[in-house]
Parts: sequence; structure tokens; C-alpha cells
Amino acid sequence: MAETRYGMAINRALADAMQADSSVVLFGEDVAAPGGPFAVTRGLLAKFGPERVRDTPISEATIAGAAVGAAMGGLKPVVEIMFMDFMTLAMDALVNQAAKAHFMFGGQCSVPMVVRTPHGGGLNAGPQHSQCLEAWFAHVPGLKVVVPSNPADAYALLRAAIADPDPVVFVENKTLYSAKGELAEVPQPVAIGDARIAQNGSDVTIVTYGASVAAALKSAASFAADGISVEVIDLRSIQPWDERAVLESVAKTRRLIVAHEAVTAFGVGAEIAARISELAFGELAAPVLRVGADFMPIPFARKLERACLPGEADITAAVRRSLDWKPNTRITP
Amino acid sequence: MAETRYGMAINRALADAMQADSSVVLFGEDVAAPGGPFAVTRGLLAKFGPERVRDTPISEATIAGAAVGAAMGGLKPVVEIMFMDFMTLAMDALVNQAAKAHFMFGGQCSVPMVVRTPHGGGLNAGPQHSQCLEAWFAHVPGLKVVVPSNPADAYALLRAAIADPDPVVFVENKTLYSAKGELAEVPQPVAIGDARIAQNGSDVTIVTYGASVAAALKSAASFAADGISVEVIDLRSIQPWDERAVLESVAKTRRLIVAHEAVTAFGVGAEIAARISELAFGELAAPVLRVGADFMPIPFARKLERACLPGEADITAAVRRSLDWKPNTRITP
Amino acid sequence: MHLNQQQLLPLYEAMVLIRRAEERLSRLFGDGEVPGFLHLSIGQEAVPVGICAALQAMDTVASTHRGHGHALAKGVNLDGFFAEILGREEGLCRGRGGSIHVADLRVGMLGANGIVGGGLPIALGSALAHQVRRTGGVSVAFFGDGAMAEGVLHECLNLASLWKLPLIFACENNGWSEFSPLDRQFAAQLGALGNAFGIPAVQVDGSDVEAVCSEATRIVAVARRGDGPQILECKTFRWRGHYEGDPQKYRDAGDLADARSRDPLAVSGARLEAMGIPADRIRTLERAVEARIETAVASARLGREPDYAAAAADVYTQVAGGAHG
Amino acid sequence: MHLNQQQLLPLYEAMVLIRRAEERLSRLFGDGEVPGFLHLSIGQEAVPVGICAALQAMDTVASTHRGHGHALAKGVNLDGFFAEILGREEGLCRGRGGSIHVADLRVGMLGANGIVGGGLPIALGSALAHQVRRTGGVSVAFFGDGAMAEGVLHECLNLASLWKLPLIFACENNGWSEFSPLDRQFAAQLGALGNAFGIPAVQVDGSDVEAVCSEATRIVAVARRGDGPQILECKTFRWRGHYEGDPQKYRDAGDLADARSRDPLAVSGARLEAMGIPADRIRTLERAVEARIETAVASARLGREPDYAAAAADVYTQVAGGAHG
Ligand SMILES: Cc1ncc(C[n+]2csc(CCOP(=O)(O)OP(=O)(O)O)c2C)c(N)n1
Ligand SMILES: Cc1ncc(C[n+]2csc(CCOP(=O)(O)OP(=O)(O)O)c2C)c(N)n1
Ligand SMILES: [Mg+2]
Ligand SMILES: [Mg+2]
Repeated sequence: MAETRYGMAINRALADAMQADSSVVLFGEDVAAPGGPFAVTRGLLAKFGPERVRDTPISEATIAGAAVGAAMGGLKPVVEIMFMDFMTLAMDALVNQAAKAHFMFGGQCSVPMVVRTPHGGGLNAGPQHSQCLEAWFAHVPGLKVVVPSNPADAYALLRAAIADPDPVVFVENKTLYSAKGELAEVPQPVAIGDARIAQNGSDVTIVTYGASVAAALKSAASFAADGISVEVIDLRSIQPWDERAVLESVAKTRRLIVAHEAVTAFGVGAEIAARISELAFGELAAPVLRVGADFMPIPFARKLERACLPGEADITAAVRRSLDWKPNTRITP
Repeated sequence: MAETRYGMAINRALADAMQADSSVVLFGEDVAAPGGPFAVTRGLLAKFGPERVRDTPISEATIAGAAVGAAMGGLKPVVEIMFMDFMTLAMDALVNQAAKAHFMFGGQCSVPMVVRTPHGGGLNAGPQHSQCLEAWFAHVPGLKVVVPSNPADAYALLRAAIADPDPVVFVENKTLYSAKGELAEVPQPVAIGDARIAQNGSDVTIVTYGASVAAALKSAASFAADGISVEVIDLRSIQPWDERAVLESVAKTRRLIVAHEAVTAFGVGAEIAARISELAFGELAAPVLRVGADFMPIPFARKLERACLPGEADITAAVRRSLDWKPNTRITP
Repeated sequence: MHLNQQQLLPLYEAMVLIRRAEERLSRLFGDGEVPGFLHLSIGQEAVPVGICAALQAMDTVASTHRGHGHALAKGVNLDGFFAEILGREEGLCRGRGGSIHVADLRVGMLGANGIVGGGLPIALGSALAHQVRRTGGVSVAFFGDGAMAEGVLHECLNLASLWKLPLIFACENNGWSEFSPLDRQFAAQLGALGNAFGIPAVQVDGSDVEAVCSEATRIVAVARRGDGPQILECKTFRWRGHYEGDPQKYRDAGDLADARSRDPLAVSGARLEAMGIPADRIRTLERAVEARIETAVASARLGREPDYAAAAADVYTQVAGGAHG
Repeated sequence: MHLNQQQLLPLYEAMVLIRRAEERLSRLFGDGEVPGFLHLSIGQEAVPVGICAALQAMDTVASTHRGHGHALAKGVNLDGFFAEILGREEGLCRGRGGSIHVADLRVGMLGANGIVGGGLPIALGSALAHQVRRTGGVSVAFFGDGAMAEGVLHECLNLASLWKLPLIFACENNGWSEFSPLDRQFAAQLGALGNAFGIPAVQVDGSDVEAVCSEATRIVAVARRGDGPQILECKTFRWRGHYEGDPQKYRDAGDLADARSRDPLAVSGARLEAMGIPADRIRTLERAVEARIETAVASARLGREPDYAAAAADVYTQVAGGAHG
């Protein structure tokens, strides 16, 4: 076991995957010589050479589209889109080509590609550099979406994503790059679609992923002092997501909060809330509550951004609301 | 009152808006001389001239981006993206520019633009020409999204969208273009965000929009024969959506189905189901159920496409499930 | 440069195959047997045939919405081709894609494409795979004149040039982008554009399969030996509407007459005649092609309806475990 | 072409304003007073100043992530500028945008932009508005050399040419795209590319404000009289890192020395000296600029924290009714 930063865990996963499989190639803006905008790909050019590690021009549509063709041609491309906000420029290749090729060509081929991209705010980077858009991709049959919350999962899920035959959107979080965590000498594998119980509990369940996991754990710890036992599930994968793990937890706690950094409205939490509200309808002691960013572009100024993004306090408030919920509480229209 | 086709109602709305306001301009692929791929813009070039009605090259990113600049420059552009699947190429301008300019520039300007685009299957047009992607846009603060289901609403909502100071994604439906309906000489206005009770009922509510409204109404009619009274709400607007209308209906029926043509998972229905499950938790007699397309790219062959897309039978089955729901029904993980 | 008999005859035959297959599809469409949209390349046959004749089996092509010619010239299975367009389980894509998504990866046909310009970066990625894996293969991106307006062309010209990829930009310039003529769609000449990126470009008479083939052979060799991307612009003519059923009101009689005046089959037919190939030998060849087509149509018609459960289970590559949705 | 004293002095002053404002921002950033990222254009001042000097008030400019120069040269309110970058309610964008989204619509500054290439179609749309509304105005799209790789440039060159829009493509070629040099990013010359679309292109020394201004004046007049889009490529130098805090390990000492050897302020300063302007007059001018900046900084520091409730209520244009979310 060694302590590693999230960014370095990704670096190691890339290096190990490239070592293990010569068909893995990397390309993206500033990923080769400069070592990546967040230093995540540092050293890989030197290790694997300019044929397999390439800087591209600022051409997101073609980065993603070329990955599709390269994957169909026998490579396993891992490409980087520098900020998730710029995925807007790569949508066609991902949604109309990568996601559909396997199905629409009748299973003739697979498209084993990974798009790494960081989402999230917290850096006062403003409305065009802070978005969490993973719900879009989860809505597209044929894409997989993962969002690791810690170094060990980042390593394992990236290895799983690279090994996966299908296109995976691998969402990183800018504020997590420097976060530390244990990463074993021989890391444990993680299957895409398997959630992780980050904290066992019995009174209420928080389902979350990415940077919000830390906030949820803090909230859970604060409740422990009051003798309230909060279970925290780190979803890790968004598409597919681990419905069974959530149902099992809710069967026990009968109360569910879904928390993420993305805007609440029409976000990932909507699907989870809708699905669990349906499947566990008779079991729930309170409505499923959601915590996410307020409905606005992520603002620049420190105070505004802080107020907009969800944090521990918002999660705690939601847990309270859930615990305090009375059967006759009715919010009228 | 005169019977008009949905496509012609849109045509008339465009003509009336252009007549009323010389700052309204149209551009898009084949919208001018050819009169539009679905003949929706026919005659407008002749009426309003080549300065205001323009064919563009196949450049979706620039069509949308130019609309932003034109709107900031005092025009009211109404642009067309030929199939909603091609919105993948126009995401940046819509999401990072149009949606955010008003907010991110501190309210200095508005971006009064409309993007018209048809979604939906039913034409065996295959995986890249049949998608319903409105959930993506509803997730983006700053965009409005409307999806009219009939000629009168198409007319009124398009006028409202053009008059609106903010960017509106105006979603049409390919199979509805030839659908007929009444359109008054002086049509009634409709406000963006106002739902319509398409059918009054008291036992169960179906919330829906677009082409699924017709299927819901048929399903409702089939239940009427059995003495079951189904209320059908045509949402008309997706962002913002009429929460109050849905809550009012559910207060009465205590049972809710959300139906749309888009893929169910992470679709518009997820938000509605999540929200109503939360707000009306204590009032619901059964879980909110969703009806949508199965989780796959929309397939080409007739049989496959029919099986994938939701229809009257699927809605009817969901209504039955809702009515038959017993408190002890528990779907275990 | 002229080809000899042994060289020209198979190209002629390949063009006849495309022509007759599409004529057959047109009738099937008229009879309601083809679901969805249908875009025919009748009149343009010399382009895919001339280019694919310059390719090897390992070489790859990414195609367009008007992709039947590319598919057939690259050698996709004929039965599977018809079965796909008729929406059958036996189709190349098991009925999930249709005309606009015909693909046969076994022969390097990476798929027709419903997105104008969508094949360009796919072909570029395929060329990258050839380069990195040192397959010795080249990749071809077919695209129409209308596609030239898409930004992705620019990105691909740039990246292909920077990376010296074995990529052929094959433009089928038929002068129309749906219902709009080229001069209202694109302000540049492709050659000048390519040259700006340092990419050599040639224009050929896309109705003359010999001209197409000889230029293609030359530039494919250049690309194959590692000298970077090449542009081949083929001037050609769309005989039919943008899609079957298009009334073509936007098109005047002169334009249509012009189009029909350059028939690739007539051009090569005249050459074969001049070489002294007897007319009945040609006729026999044509009959054989027609027979193959009828067999394929008959077998497609007998095909099964696609299996929905199989489709639903095949959204992701089937490996152990993993439910989605 | 040389300018006279009356012409050059205000340009010099405008360059000093940008230089000193950015130097001040750099210090504020170092002190933790500027949230987020900060991209400075020190060394490039002659480009925005020379171009904006050729514009009228009604003309519009769309800018980039490195947009302070464009903003200040177009005349945005200085207090609002600093207040925005410091994240204050009094900021041009009420603290919601920051450095990378500075905008002042009143003076035709359509916004800095966080999306590389994002300003191009916006400027094009603005040019369309000028054309349709017959304002007589022109629109300028500023973009960097790195942005040339984005497909949207191609689309905009094409559409601007087809529609003969009053649009200036103003490239600030500083040789770097973040941490990567131009020759590894773009395979074409912008001039050749523009010419392929029939768009006239000129290159100027972007460190010489007179050269920039006189070329800009000429082509703006061409565009304004309806003769279509124009390209102005300004060779310039980025003195600082891509962003403040960038250690620039990728850049060798020679490149940095080259950059600093062409200082727009020195170039024009020498001209002013040669014209016989006394050094103390220049110094007075500089002091006045510095004083304005200090006033703006002081007022920004005194500014209020932005109002969250107001922001939340302003996602859509405020008209009667309508809740969202
Ligand atoms: C991205 C995108 N935009 C628009 C369309 C609609 N469309 C299909 S074919 C076509 C014209 C293409 O013209 P061209 O590239 O010249 O090919 P041709 O039809 O002449 O073979 C258009 C606009 C599309 N399929 N994809
Ligand atoms: C679409 C997009 N891709 C990538 C980036 C990240 N990025 C910001 S600036 C930049 C380099 C831009 O270079 P250039 O256009 O030459 O402008 P300069 O920084 O030199 O002024 C990159 C890649 C971005 N902001 N937007
Ligand atoms: Mg064409
Ligand atoms: Mg640069």
C-alpha cells in the first residue's frame, strides 16, 4: 500500500495499461510533450514514444472521431478532452458514432475507446470550465460512464475502461487530482457497474459519486455523533449504475438521498431517484431527496460558486429533511 | 377555425412572426430556395427575400453559433438543424454560448434565438436520424425547451419562442408534420411553461408531450370504455415544465405515468418522476411509472423500431400496472 | 493512362454491379420493400470502383449516406447487402442499420454514415491505426462536395498532414448538396484548400473509371509508402434525386441532361468496344451480374425478421455480466 | 505607413493601459486577489490596439480567453473591468464571468470566451446582424494561432465568404497554443487558407501598432463598404506563461528572449521619441494611466460580493412570471 494522488493513480493506470497492451495509444491536447494540462500524462511520452503518445491540435471533434476509427482499426485509444465543457465539440463522434457502431453494424465490431475528461467546479474557472455533464452520456445507449472518487478507484476503473470493449466516458474531477489515497502495489480490480459501500449505515442512505463522496462521508461522520447511522454508497459507475446495491441499502434504511455536483434538474440523480422511487415505493419511509448544483451556469466569483455548488451542509440538510419527514407532509403546488 | 397540418402551422408562425417583426431572420440547410427538408419553410424566401431567409452550407456548429452572435446583434434568428441527431454538432454554441451569455455577462444582453429541430422515429430512418435528445437541453440552465404536439400549439409556442428573449430549443416531431388539427384565424397564445390538460380524468394521470400525446389519448379512450377515467397532460414545455399542473392532477388521481418517445433511462421522465415522487410522496397511491423507448439506438428495421419505441400499448400497460399496484408489491433487487 | 482489357473488364463489371443493384433497390423502394430513406449513387459508379480497385483487402474505407457504391466496390457480401437494406436478420448489420449504415468490417468497409462528414475522422483514426500498427494499409475517406463545408474536414486535413497519415481524401463532387448547388454551399476549391495544408490534390473525371483508377493507384502508393495524405477530387454527376422520391423541382432539365451525358458505363463500354470486346461478352457479363443480384434479392426476401431480443442484448459488446439501462 | 503624433499617442496610451493593467492583475493574482485562471496578453498589446483603432463605436468584437487587450482597446469601462476580474457585484458581468468572460456590450465588446474558437461564429453572426440591419458596422473575430485548428474556423471562412459578410478574421499568432508550438499544431498558412476561400489576407508585424492600425484601417474599410470578409494575421509574442503560474518549462530561453526583443511599447516609444515627443510627456501619460488603474483597483477592492439571489433569478432574462429548474 502506498499513498498516491488521484492524478498519479490515473498516470499509473495509463502506464500499466500501455505496458501490458501495445495497442493502447494516447492522444489529446498537450498530453504528450507537456505531460497534460493537469500533469496526468507526465512521463508517458518518454516511456512509450511519440507514436503512441501524441499531442493533437485543438480539434476536439476529430480527437473523438479519430478515436472511433482507431478503435475500429485495432487500437485501444485513450483520448483526453481537456475540460468536460469541451465535450460539446465532441458529441457527434461519441453519440452518433462510438455509441452506435457496435449495435448498428449488427455486432460486427466493438469500439474500445476511452475518453478521459475532467468535470466540476471549485476552481472559480467560470461557466465554461466547470460543468458536470455526465447525465448526457448516461442517456445514450452504447456509452458507459464512470466517475471515480478516489485514487484506488481511479486506477482500477481506468484499467477496466481501457480493457472494456465499448466506449467509456471516464470522468475525472479537477479538484480531486491532488487528493490522496491508498493504492496497493497490486491494485484490486473494479468492474464497471459495481458500486462501493463507502460507509456502512442503517438509518439513511446517501448515493453519490465523484467529488461529492467526500462531502457525503463528512456529513455521515457528523451524524454519527448524534447516533444516526448513515450509509454512503459511492456509485463509481453512472452507466450502468448499480441498482441492486442501492436497492439493498434502501431495503435496510428506507431513506435515500442522491447527491452529486451536477445541476440537480435533469441530472443523474433524477434517474436514480425515479428508479428507486418506483422499485422501492412501498418500502420508502420518506421521499427520495436530491442534492446537486443550483439551476444556473456555474458562476465565477468565489461566493457565488460556493453558494451554487452542493456541499456537506446541503447533504446534511437533505438527510435531516429525510429523517424528519412526516407522512402527512405535503408540499402543495 | 381551419384545419391545418402541424408543418403548415409552423410555416404560418414563421411567416406571421417575420411579418410582425423585421428583425426575425431564418437560416439553415435547405430552408430557403428548397423550402425546407420537410417543406416547413416553403414560400418564406419568396415572401421575405434572400436577406432574411438564407440557405447555409452543412455547418451546424456555425449555424448555431452565428445565431448567438446575430441575436446579440439585434436580430431574432430562427435557425434549423435538420435532424435533432445533428444537434450533436451544434452543442457548443447552444450550451456554452447561447445558454450562458445572459447570465455570464451579468444580464447585459439576451440571446433571443430559436433552434428548430425535429426529433423522433417512426420513419425507419435508423440510429442517427431518429433520436429524441431533449433531456440534454433541459439539463442546461439558460436554455428553454418546448415540444408541441399539435398544430395549434406548434403555432403558438413558436410565436412564443420567437418572442422570448432567451434561447429556445423548439423540438418538432417528424411524424407529426402531416398531422392535422384546428388552428384559429387568430390563434390563442400559449406561454412557455404552461401545460395543457388534453383530457380530463380522475383515476390516473398521464404526463406526456410531443408525438406521445396522441398515444396517451388513445390509451385514455380505451380505458374510458372500462369506466376508468384517465387524465392526460400535454406538457408542451420541458424546460421550464409545469410542475403545478402535474401536482394538481396528481392530487386528484394519486397515480402518475410519464410517457415520452425518448429513451427512458436518464430521460425527461426521470426528472418529472423524481420531482413528483418527492413532492407528492404522501399522496401517491402507486409509484410513478415511466414509459419511453427501450435502451438501445433506434434500430432501422420496421419490426425492431416498432418494438423499441413506446406506443399506446406500452402506456396502457403502465396505466394498468399503476391501477393494479398493491401496497405490498415489492420488486426485490 | 489507359488500362488493358484484363484490367478494365472487372472494373466495368463492378460498375455494372452497383448500377444494377441500385436500379433494383429503386424498384424495391417503389414497391415499399425498402424501409426508410434511400440515397442512390447511380451515375457516380466510376468513383468507388476506380478508387477501390487501387486498394488492397486490408485497406479501409469510411463512407457516406450515399454509400452503396463504396460498399459494393470494396467487396461487401452481396446477399448481406440486400438483406440489410431490406431490414433482415441476415443483413450485414442484422437489420439495425439499413442503407445508410451498411458496413462489412471483414472487407475493410467501415460503414456508410448518416452524419455528413462523419466518416472523415473515422477514416483518419483508421489511418492512424494503420500507421501505428504498421499494417502497410491505407485508409480512404469518401465524402461529398456538400460535406466540404463541415468543420471536421478542416480538422482532418490538418491532423492528417501533421501526422503524415496514410489517408486518402476522396471527394465525390456531384455538384449537389441535397437540393442546393455547390456554388451556394462552398466558396473554396478543394485542391487549393488541401494545398494550403501541404496536401497534394488532384482532380479527375469521375465518370472515367480508368482515370479515377490510375490517379488513385498513384496516390495510394504515395500514401502507402508513408508520404502522407492525398486528395482526390472526382467530378461526378448525381443522376437521381437526393433520395428516392425526391421530385427534384430545384433542378433544371439542362443540369439533368448534363449529368446523364456522362455515363461511366457508356464511357467504359465504349472503351471496351474499341478494344474489340464483343458486345455479347459484355451482355453475358451483365446478365451474370443481374443474376447475382436477383439471387441476393430473393434470399433477402426470404430472410427472417430481425430478432428484437438479440438486438436489445447487443447494445454493448456481449461479455460476461453487466445489465444496462 | 506611419502615423503622426496625434494619431500615435493615443495608441501608445492604449497599449500602456493594457500593459499596466495586466501587470497589475498579475500582482493581484500573485496576492490571491484574482480567483480562477488568468491569461495575460503582455507583449501582444499592439494587436488589439491597432485593430480597435480602426473601428467605430458601433463595430463589434468577439474575443478569446486572452481577452483583456481586446476589452480595454475596445473601451470597456475600466472600473467594471477590474471589478469583474476580482469577482465583484460592480463588475461588468456582476462577478459571474471573470477574466475569461469580460464583456461590455455597450461598447461592442461581445465577450472574452472560454472556448477556443468560440468567438468566431459569434462574430460571424454579429456581422450578419450588421449586414441585415444595415448598420454600416463591421465585426471582428479575434482568435489565436491555436484556434486555427478548430473546424469552426473553416466553417466561418466559408460562410463569411459566401455571404460577403463585413467580418474581419483577426489572428493573433503568438506561436504558442498553451504549451505546444505552432508548427506542431497547424500545418497551413492562414493566408493560403483564406485565399482558398477567396478571402484576402495580409500579415503584419503585430508588435508595430502603426503597421497593425494601417492594415486594419484599410481592410475594415473594404469590409465596411460591402466587399466581404478580410483576414489580418498579426505575428506577435506571448511574453508570459499560458496562464499566470505556468512555469513554462516547455519554452527555451531563446524563444523567450526573442519574444521580449519585440516590445510593442518599445517600438512605438522609439517612434514617439524620433518624432521629438519629450520623454517626460510620455512619462506623464504613463503616470496618468497608472493612476486610473489604481483608482479602478481601489474601487474594485471596495466592491460588494456578488448577490447570489440576484444571480439565481437571472438565469433567464427577467420578464413577468416563469420559474425554472
Ligand atoms: C451533419 C449532417 N447534416 C446534414 C445532414 C443532411 N444531409 C444528408 S445528405 C446531405 C447533403 C450531402 O451532400 P454531399 O456531401 O455533396 O453528398 P451527396 O448527397 O451529394 O452524395 C445533407 C445536408 C446530415 N445527414 N448530416
Ligand atoms: C474548445 C477548447 N479547447 C481547448 C481549450 C483549452 N485551451 C485554452 S487556451 C488554449 C490554447 C489556445 O491557443 P491560441 O488560440 O493560440 O491562443 P493563445 O493562448 O496563444 O492566446 C487551449 C488549448 C479551450 N479553452 N477550449
Ligand atoms: Mg454532393
Ligand atoms: Mg497562440
